[in-house]
Amino acid sequence: MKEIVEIRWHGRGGQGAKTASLLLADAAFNTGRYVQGFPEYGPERMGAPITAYNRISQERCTVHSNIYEPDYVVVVDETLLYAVDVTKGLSEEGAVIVNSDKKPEELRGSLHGYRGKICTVDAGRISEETLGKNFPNTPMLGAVVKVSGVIPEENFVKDMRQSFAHKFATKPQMIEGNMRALVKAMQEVLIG
Amino acid sequence: MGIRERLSGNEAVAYALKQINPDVMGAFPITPSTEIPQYFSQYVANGEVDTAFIPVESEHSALSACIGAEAAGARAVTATSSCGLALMWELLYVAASSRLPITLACVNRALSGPININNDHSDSMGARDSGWLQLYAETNQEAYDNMLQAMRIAEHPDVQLPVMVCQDGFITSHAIENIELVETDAVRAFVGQYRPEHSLLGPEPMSVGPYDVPAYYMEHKRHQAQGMINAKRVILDVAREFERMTGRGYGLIETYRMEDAECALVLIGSSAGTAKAAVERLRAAGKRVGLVKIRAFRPFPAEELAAALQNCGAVAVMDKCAGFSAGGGPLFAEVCAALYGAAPRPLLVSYTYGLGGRDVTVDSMERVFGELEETLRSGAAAEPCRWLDVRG
Amino acid sequence: MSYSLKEELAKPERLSGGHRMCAGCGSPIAVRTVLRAVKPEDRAVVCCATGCLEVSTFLYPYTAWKDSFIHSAFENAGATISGVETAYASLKKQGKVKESCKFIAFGGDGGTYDIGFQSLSGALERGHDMVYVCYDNEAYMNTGIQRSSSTPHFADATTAPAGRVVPGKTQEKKDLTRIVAEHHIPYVAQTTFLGNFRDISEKAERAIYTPGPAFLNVMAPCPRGWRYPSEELMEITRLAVETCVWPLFEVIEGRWVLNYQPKNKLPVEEYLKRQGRFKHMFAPGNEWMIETCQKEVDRRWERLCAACNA
Amino acid sequence: MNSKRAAEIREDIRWQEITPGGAVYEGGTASAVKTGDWRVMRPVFHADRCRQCLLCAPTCPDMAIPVKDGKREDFDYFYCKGCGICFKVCPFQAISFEKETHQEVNGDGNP
Repeated sequence: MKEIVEIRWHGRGGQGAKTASLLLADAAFNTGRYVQGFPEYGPERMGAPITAYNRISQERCTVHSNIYEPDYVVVVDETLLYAVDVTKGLSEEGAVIVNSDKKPEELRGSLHGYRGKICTVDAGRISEETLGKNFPNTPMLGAVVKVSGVIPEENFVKDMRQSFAHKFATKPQMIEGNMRALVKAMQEVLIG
Repeated sequence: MGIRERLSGNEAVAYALKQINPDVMGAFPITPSTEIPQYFSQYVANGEVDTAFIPVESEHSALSACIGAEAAGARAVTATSSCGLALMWELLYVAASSRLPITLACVNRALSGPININNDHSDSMGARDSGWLQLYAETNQEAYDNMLQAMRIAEHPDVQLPVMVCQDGFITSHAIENIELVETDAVRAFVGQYRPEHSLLGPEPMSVGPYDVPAYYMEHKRHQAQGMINAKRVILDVAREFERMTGRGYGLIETYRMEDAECALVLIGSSAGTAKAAVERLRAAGKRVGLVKIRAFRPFPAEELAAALQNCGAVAVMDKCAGFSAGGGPLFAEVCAALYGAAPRPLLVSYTYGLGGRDVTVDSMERVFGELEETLRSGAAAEPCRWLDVRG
Repeated sequence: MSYSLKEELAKPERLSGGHRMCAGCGSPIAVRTVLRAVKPEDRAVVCCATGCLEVSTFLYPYTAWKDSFIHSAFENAGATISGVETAYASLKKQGKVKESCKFIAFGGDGGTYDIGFQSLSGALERGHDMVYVCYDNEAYMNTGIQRSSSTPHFADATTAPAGRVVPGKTQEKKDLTRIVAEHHIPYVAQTTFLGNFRDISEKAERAIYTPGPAFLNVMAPCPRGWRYPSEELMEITRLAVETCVWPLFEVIEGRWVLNYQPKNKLPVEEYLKRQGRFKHMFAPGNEWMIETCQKEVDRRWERLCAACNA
Repeated sequence: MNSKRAAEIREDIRWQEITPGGAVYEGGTASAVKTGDWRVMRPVFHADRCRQCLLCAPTCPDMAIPVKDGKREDFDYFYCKGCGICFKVCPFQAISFEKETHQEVNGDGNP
């Protein structure tokens, strides 16, 4: 793993991209990393495109700027591909991970000539199957960890179980659903 | 003994306040400080603190209520940003001159207009001479640590002044980062209880807030000025004690790679971290560069800055606040004054930067160092008041 | 409960002489009367908005307040006293304070009707256990008789002067007591100084010993601003009540009660003609002003009687 | 912290000695302030005509009509500013209102 991994999230206000970036920061923190998780703030409301960021590092990172040349880009809503230049500045060593039911190559034409890896995961369907609702956050988190290797998978899965157990202490049925969503996404993500 | 956690700056400050368990909090929502009273009122709702929370109808009333509470012998806290701090303006002076050591968590945001919710220091910089102590944080950790030290400093009998604990809106307030927390028992033992010698609810009646005639007004102001002078020593004493507890040391300023620096930056807050990354890159390329970060802006560490900077060739003073003096920002003016008596002294350049959330990158900081090198070579600052990363 | 002036005056005086209010000022009369209603075994903490009362009663190092006192600014007496009251509640709960304290704020009409209105409204809505007393002298007297929203229609004030074209203040007086009553706090009353001071004394006691927020609006004449000889204060307040310019009423837990109904309601000019600030209303050709004034007094009086079922 | 009493605070006080923020740590210190010299008119109490109805006492803005054991006493001229309200409310002409000469020091003492 690189000394520092930088990730940029694209979502829409209200969809939970910010929450997903914070969950990733949590998961990385739990494996002993130094983390940053921060959204870019403006006056936007529900539905507007929003951006959030993660830095995950072996050492404390002092930089407090936004991320312009990320190693990975996560797109929580496929429709953003047509509204935002999501792969801008994206390292071609890295990957873009899109919530989509399409095959990776089907998206290449919409990515402004990006030549690196494209990954897709049908987070919406996985979420419906495992949680009965469209909460794409957990599957997207699984896909990012799988693709980036930023956290060792085994630690990640174990840690997320604890974290869900804590979060859903009063709704235990949610623990298993989220765990299934996580693992399913890790299995199903298509790396193109 | 520390507890490893990951928290946003606002969570860290709210958590520090929870550990301190103040008597009264009065607060009104304003972005980006809103989360602090939000988290805190949840602690209140859950019975995790003894604090009485006053959900006031404005920032003006937030500080007014804190003034009443502090005068009554309670430890009172509030939080605000930008226009909220501006609305408190008159009461900032009242709190300081009445010698009420209130604690205010200031989450720095641009002060209108046009309206903008993002970070710069124009809110608290405008209040720099209201008589409040001001501590600034680079990280969530520093925001937390400053909060734990703030009341000890403010309430010290030789100081008796209110304190602003400042951090950068969104940049640190809403960013999750690693942090090391102190155990609550240790926090409470460190911060202690507020026991003023006199209060409205004390055994003797007390009157606060007189009309002051010319025969006494200056003596009161002189006494107040002494509180600020004494605060330098108290800040350092409290920091030493804090270091013994946590291992984390603090001063009035922090110097970074200054031992042999030819070119240096002076700056405040979160961009110091970004600038440190630039210093590391340039050092790796053999450049003698460093920076000085100001932690305590009030009291102003003039001697300490002069000592840290006087052997540099060129210094960029970075104001995250547009000072409309037609001669650079407030930090620039004060650094110039601090170095006036130093010999030799460096060439000084003013940079206004990062206003209204304009992102501050490592590349930008490197560019400033490049321009400083140029200034040093030419022996004069061609254009002493510059704006960084502004289109034109 | 029978009222006795003798017993009333046996209670400790909580405002000392030596304050620097004008000779014949109504506000210290309001203050000393309200504070007498605090039982001797209780402590009071007083807060003042900036104004005549504040600058004249606490001129460093001389405080006329025998109890603890705080002043912070003009516009924030409501918020300031709510901070003190909250601190008391918190410290008491923590066992750090033992005494029983009552919290009383005083503001003039400027600090209450106008600049301090938001702070007052917020404090009332939050339900602090305190009394806010407005000493209403119907203009900004501290700065020199500028008009406030409490200044009566046509009154001559230094920022609403009666001139050749403009007849003094062109707006009606704000009905603050009614507005405060609409906050639905436990106790609201309007009062002034009359005869043996029964009305104001009983209302003050009720306000102080009703848990939660209470509000007293006290007409407190200002001889300088109203331009009448200072010795006539009690006659001015009596006429204000007898003409129904300043009715006495209270709102107890939402129930409106009329405390006094003049047997013989006097015409408003009886009240107006005693005061220099209304002098121009009596110039030939200005009869319409008095008529307008009478109409508004009648309208408000009828509305009040209806609310009180009187 | 300086906890000076008001009586010790005079106009020659040094800043080091003054109370921080102008706070005063006792109540009623204004009682040392004479306001009687503001008078241009003077109320005069005629005890023989007084029926002790006490109606005058609560109207005084300056607490200058002492009431002891249910009876009013002579004016406290140390505070009385001569506003005349009491004179007007007396139903029994037990108070007259006269031009002040300030020749008498009678009664001008700190109670």
